[in-house]
Amino acid sequence: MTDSFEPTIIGFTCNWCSYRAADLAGTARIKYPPNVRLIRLMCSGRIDPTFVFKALANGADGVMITGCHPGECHYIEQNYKALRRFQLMRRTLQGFGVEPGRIRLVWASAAEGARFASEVTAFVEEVRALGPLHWGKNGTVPAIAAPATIQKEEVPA
Amino acid sequence: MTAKPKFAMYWAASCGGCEIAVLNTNEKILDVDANFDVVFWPVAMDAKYKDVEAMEDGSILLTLFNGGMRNDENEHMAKLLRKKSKILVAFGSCASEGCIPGLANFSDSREIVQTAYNTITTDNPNGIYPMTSYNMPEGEIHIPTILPVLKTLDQVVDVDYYMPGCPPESNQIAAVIDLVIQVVQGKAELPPKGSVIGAGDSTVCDECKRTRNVKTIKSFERIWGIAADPTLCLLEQGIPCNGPATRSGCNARCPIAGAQCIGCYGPAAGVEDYGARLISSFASVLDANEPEEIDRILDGLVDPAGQFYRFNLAGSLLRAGVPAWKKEKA
Amino acid sequence: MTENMIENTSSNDDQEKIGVYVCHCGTNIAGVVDVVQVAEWAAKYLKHRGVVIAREYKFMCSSLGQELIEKDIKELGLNRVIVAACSPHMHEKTFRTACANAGLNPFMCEMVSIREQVSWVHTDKVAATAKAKAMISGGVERVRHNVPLEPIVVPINPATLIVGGGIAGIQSALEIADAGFHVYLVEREPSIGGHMAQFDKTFPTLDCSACILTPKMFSAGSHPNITLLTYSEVEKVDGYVGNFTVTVRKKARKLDEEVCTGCGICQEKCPRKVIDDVFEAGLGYRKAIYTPFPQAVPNRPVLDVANCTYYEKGTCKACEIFCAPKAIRFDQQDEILTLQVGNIVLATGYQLFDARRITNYGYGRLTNVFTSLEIERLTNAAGPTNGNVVLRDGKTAPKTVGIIHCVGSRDKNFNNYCSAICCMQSLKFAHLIHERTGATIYNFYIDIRAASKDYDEFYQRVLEEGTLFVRGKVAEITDVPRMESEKGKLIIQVEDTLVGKQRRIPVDMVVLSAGLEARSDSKEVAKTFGISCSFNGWFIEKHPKLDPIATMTEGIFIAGCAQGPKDIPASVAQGAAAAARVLGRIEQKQMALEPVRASVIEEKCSGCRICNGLCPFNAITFHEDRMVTEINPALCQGCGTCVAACPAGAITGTGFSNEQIMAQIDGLLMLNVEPEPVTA
Amino acid sequence: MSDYILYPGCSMETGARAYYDSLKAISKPIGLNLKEIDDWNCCGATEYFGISKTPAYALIARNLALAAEEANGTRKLVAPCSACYLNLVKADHYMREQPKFGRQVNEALAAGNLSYKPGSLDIHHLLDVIIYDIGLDVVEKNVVRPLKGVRVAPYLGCMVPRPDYDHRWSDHDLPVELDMLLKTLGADVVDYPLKTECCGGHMPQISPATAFEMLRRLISVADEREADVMTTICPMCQLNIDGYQGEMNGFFGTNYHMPILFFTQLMGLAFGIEPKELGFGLELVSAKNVLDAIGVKTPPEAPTPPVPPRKPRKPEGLPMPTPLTNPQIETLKKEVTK
Repeated sequence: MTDSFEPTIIGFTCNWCSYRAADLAGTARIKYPPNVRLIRLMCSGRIDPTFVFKALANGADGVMITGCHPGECHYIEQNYKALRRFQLMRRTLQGFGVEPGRIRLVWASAAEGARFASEVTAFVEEVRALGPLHWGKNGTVPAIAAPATIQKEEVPA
Repeated sequence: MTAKPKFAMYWAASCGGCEIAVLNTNEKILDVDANFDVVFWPVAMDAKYKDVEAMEDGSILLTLFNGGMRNDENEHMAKLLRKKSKILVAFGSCASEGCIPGLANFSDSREIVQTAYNTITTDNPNGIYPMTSYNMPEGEIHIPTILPVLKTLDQVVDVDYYMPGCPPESNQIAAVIDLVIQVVQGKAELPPKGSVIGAGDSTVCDECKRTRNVKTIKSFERIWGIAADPTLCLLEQGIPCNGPATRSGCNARCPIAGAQCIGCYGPAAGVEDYGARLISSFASVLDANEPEEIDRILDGLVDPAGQFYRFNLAGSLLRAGVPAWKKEKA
Repeated sequence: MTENMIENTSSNDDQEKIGVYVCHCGTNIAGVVDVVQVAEWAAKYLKHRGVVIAREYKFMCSSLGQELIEKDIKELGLNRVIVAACSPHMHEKTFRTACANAGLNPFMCEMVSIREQVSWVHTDKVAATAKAKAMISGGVERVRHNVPLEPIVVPINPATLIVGGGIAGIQSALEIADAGFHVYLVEREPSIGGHMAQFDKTFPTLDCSACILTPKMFSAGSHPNITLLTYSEVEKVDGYVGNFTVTVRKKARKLDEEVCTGCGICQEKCPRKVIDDVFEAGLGYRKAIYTPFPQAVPNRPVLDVANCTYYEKGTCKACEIFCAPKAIRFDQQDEILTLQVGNIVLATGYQLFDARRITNYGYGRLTNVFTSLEIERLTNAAGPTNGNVVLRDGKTAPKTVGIIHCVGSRDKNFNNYCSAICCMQSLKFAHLIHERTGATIYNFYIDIRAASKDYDEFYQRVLEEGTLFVRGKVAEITDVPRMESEKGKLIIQVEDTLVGKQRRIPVDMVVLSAGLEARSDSKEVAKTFGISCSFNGWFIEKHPKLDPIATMTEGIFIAGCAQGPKDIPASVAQGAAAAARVLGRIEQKQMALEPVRASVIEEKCSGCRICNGLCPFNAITFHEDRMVTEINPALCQGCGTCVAACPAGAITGTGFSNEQIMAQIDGLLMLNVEPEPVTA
Repeated sequence: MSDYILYPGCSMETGARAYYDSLKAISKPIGLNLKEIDDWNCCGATEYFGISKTPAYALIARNLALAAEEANGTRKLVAPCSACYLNLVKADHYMREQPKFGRQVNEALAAGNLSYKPGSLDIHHLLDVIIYDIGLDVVEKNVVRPLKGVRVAPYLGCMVPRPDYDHRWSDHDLPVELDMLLKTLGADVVDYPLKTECCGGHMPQISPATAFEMLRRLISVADEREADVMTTICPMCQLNIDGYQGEMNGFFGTNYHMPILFFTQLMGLAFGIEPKELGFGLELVSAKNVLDAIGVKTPPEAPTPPVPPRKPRKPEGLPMPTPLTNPQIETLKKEVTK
């Protein structure tokens, strides 16, 4: 079923490096799949796990967080905070049964339009391979499904 | 006598602790009796659902509803009591945000039933499993159907107020009872709909007496693993204390007693996702910049999902783990 | 527990009047995105979200396009605007100004980049159009939560701090001082002048370094608007643009500068000889009390306590005894000064690559291997040998000299970058040494980089002088001969890549054209001033092309080699440029800061102190008494890290608030679309 | 007490017995606990790898497999012989770097019911272990008879510091580890720029003339720099310089007398251990002068020429930059490793 499946991906970019990388990808007309929709933050340090969970819960199949390369953060060291949160977020999501591959952290400098594009392409393909994320699509409260009755014979003795 | 406003209290998927907490208000319970006509309170008095159904809509002034929505009966009662009550309070952590029963949302409800009826701790030689309906000579009988995911009260019906805590502190309950009585006597105004009552707006740290410094976490410790400094902030000692993100109102009972806060009072005012706040804040102050080093520190944090969502899972943004949703979609 | 249904997130729906403007950008956007359809869609499906008008236009950024928006704001009473066009980095300012002109707070306008992020990077028109819709819906949701913002205005203190008294710093100081504003020039060493003072000649014109530098040093020293703080270091920087408070440690010179006449008798009489590894690059000696060089500014000696006999043995005091005006003060202590300045220029310069790190070049082991700075001193008429180029024995003139380029530069074992000056410097040495000794000169180079005014002409000239050039990276310099002709020589083992042969070239003297490196303490300095450093220690400019002077921290500018290797003209230019920027600021008397800032809601703050260590700009302070945290809006740079970190949700950030971002997520995911969701 | 698996290699019981004896003698005082691999075999020396790759690496890898099996508690394998060390390291590295090749080698090993998972052992040369694991401080504690006034030329040979896969050495051309050790022993270390030049290897069998020229360079430079003795970490180097020095002298009509000892022998000497326990006297070019220099009594034999007095070397002319100190080197090492 993943052949026809087009993943929806929310991307968070920092205003100084990765967003400009996206701009550069544009100016250089480097093509990448349209599945990613970007949100601009001032810094990857602004990334709040709430955003990621919100996106996943409301129908995104993957989330991409991008920032300046370590040591080159325009706010000196805030991208390290993004890195730390990312790693803890990924661990927590594993507890929810979410594949780690569904969230990705990418460093891209303002000069790395091509890198940005290739990272997006790669990520979209990865998420496509993982298939849709079965969450309450469109944020609707899930309807109650069939009774969870287990008939005797269904159970291995 | 009949002039007295009607009071009801109901328990859905819960442990009964909330009821005990109400009783723990001691003589205050007499005020309830003095000022209210208790019409429905299964744990305290005998009553049948049909009695409630018979009641006029909106005839109950105040209903304290504890427990989450684990099966269709819980939901039925939630809807019924909503119809019958003027003020419906999600009472305690279960009704407000799912609490411990909500942790079941990490797994497929089938597994839950299996775990209950088919583990070595269960004496079930014939592997009998409950069935929702069964035809007997007398006719078909029913038992409630377990839902794929446990829901909080406000995920099923409209809720007027929330009262957090596992269970809510008795003194807070007493205060709330006083408030309602004053309202009834026209001496006070009700807070705006949807607000959290019987708790503070800040977090546990606000009430915690321990000394605090600029935080950095070099490693995570288990409470029994270290000789913790009794006066210093637990989190600074590496003990994952949920205090910073947990709503105030309990007088920081646990941290002051030397145990880390586990978060039963839920998120602070206006917070969208409790766990996310903890993830973000804990991670931000890790004392490492290299991925490997960060991982090394995080290895000390066993079961982060459980750590951050022990009480809040059903009420969180994600609300349940993938297995439960998969079931949901099936 | 709180379900974020869009219906109840927004404050008073009825009042939102949003205008959506979709730009064709000629065919740049319209060629791929069906702009007409997008506009119609927005008008129809986002009506219930407050969109009262949606238009498409050929060029929104044109004056006509802007007027369109202004007109609607006035006539339809729009209170929010979405422009779906190019990147906000392109035209955000344009459209926000347009809104302001129409009397709408500029921060009520948001841009959606459907060119850089859609039409230019996607080919599938259907998918592109769908994405454009999603992004507009995201923008609409976001802008619903925008609030009017007012820029934060801060006064600018007209005084300026310049750190580093090299040529860049001096230039900067003079420009500002001449314009009539006060400058504090802080220099670590006893005299200003920097590396340039150590040179003899400067390429390519070969004019004497001292002759052109000394006058500038002198006027800097005597300028009424310049307070010279030599032998001093900045210890602490507080405050923010326009209002910095700087703590400077003025190291004890052990003499009273007012009383001292700079006669120099103390240096003459001081019995203690010390190797001078700063000014003389370790090639000459100075006394324990000294001025680094005759033209030093200020012409006041310093007493080097570490090497002074008096401080070791308790006796001597020769300097004190002979000092006529009695200026020596053995008990003098360091002074701590606090300066109030509005802007800061960092011109802390470079340090030479430590050639000992390349062991097979033998510097520090083989006596007649020299570094570039050593040669500068050797060739300098005022140097330890009065300008005679001799071997380390102090007498013999070399007959053959090998000059090795790119030592520690363009070498992945050391520094990847090109140090920019080494080629020209090596050519200069080739010329000078040949001129002084008539020696045969070999240059061992990878590439010759002589790309600046008159540089290549100089290269031609040196070629004509008969300097020999061998293209290849030198493998080894050894004093182990293999044949008679090599006895007593330094043998340079190199592959001549033009001939494709290994060569062993015996020489008397080797000059290592060592590269430029950032100061070893540049990372600490960066931390002190709250700016960022590249991993190899150069200060990072605000923009590599369009703003190589400013830094990410308002009010702090960089000049000279501190920003990256460069030659004297470039350093001077950048010094002057920094001055110009500072003067501009001073003339404005005050400046407006972007109002993207974080702030603490006190009643929600529990004083957990999670955020306290997170701000690299020291904008976060904790009030022990009230047990709450506060954020200084003028120091805050608006990164939002603390907003995201606050466990109690007690910190809010303007411009990028949680509400805005959460709403934008829903919008991007099309949760707001009614009546029936459009199929992407 | 730190435990290591020892791969001695063929030379230790034959040509380089002095090395083995002295190693045994010093290992106790410095707390070096060596456990020899059971049933180890030839390392393939230098030629085999040029002749037939897979069998050659299978040959050496067999030792790795055995060592890995025995590696209970420790995974550190130490080889005193440079050639053995290099072959072990290369085998491990290539198997890791080229998984296909690794599989081939393991197929071969499977014949003997063996297999080796690359990376499962840390392979060190003896000198590396002594400097960086044991530590010079431990060595220093054991020095009871400093080698005062003995001028030693440190000679490592070509096989240990290159290729330095794990960035263990301070430098690849002029590493300072051996110098540091010798200084700790109290010896005067001669600046010996050829410390990692080739000793000729098996050249004496193939083309004596070439070999002799290479040996002449090594020995003459040591001699010009007034070394009393050379010291090495490699049996092959020792064999060539010691064994062929006579022939070399004959070939060039020179008269060099340049004894070469294993660094472990000098350590033992400084530790106050009896020379004969350290294999002194096994060398062909007598190192008696060394013993005399530090006043170790030896039965009088043919009178040896008195050691010429050293000229004092005080700085003349322009001052020299000071060489890098050990801590500096350590930091540089770290930079390199980054």
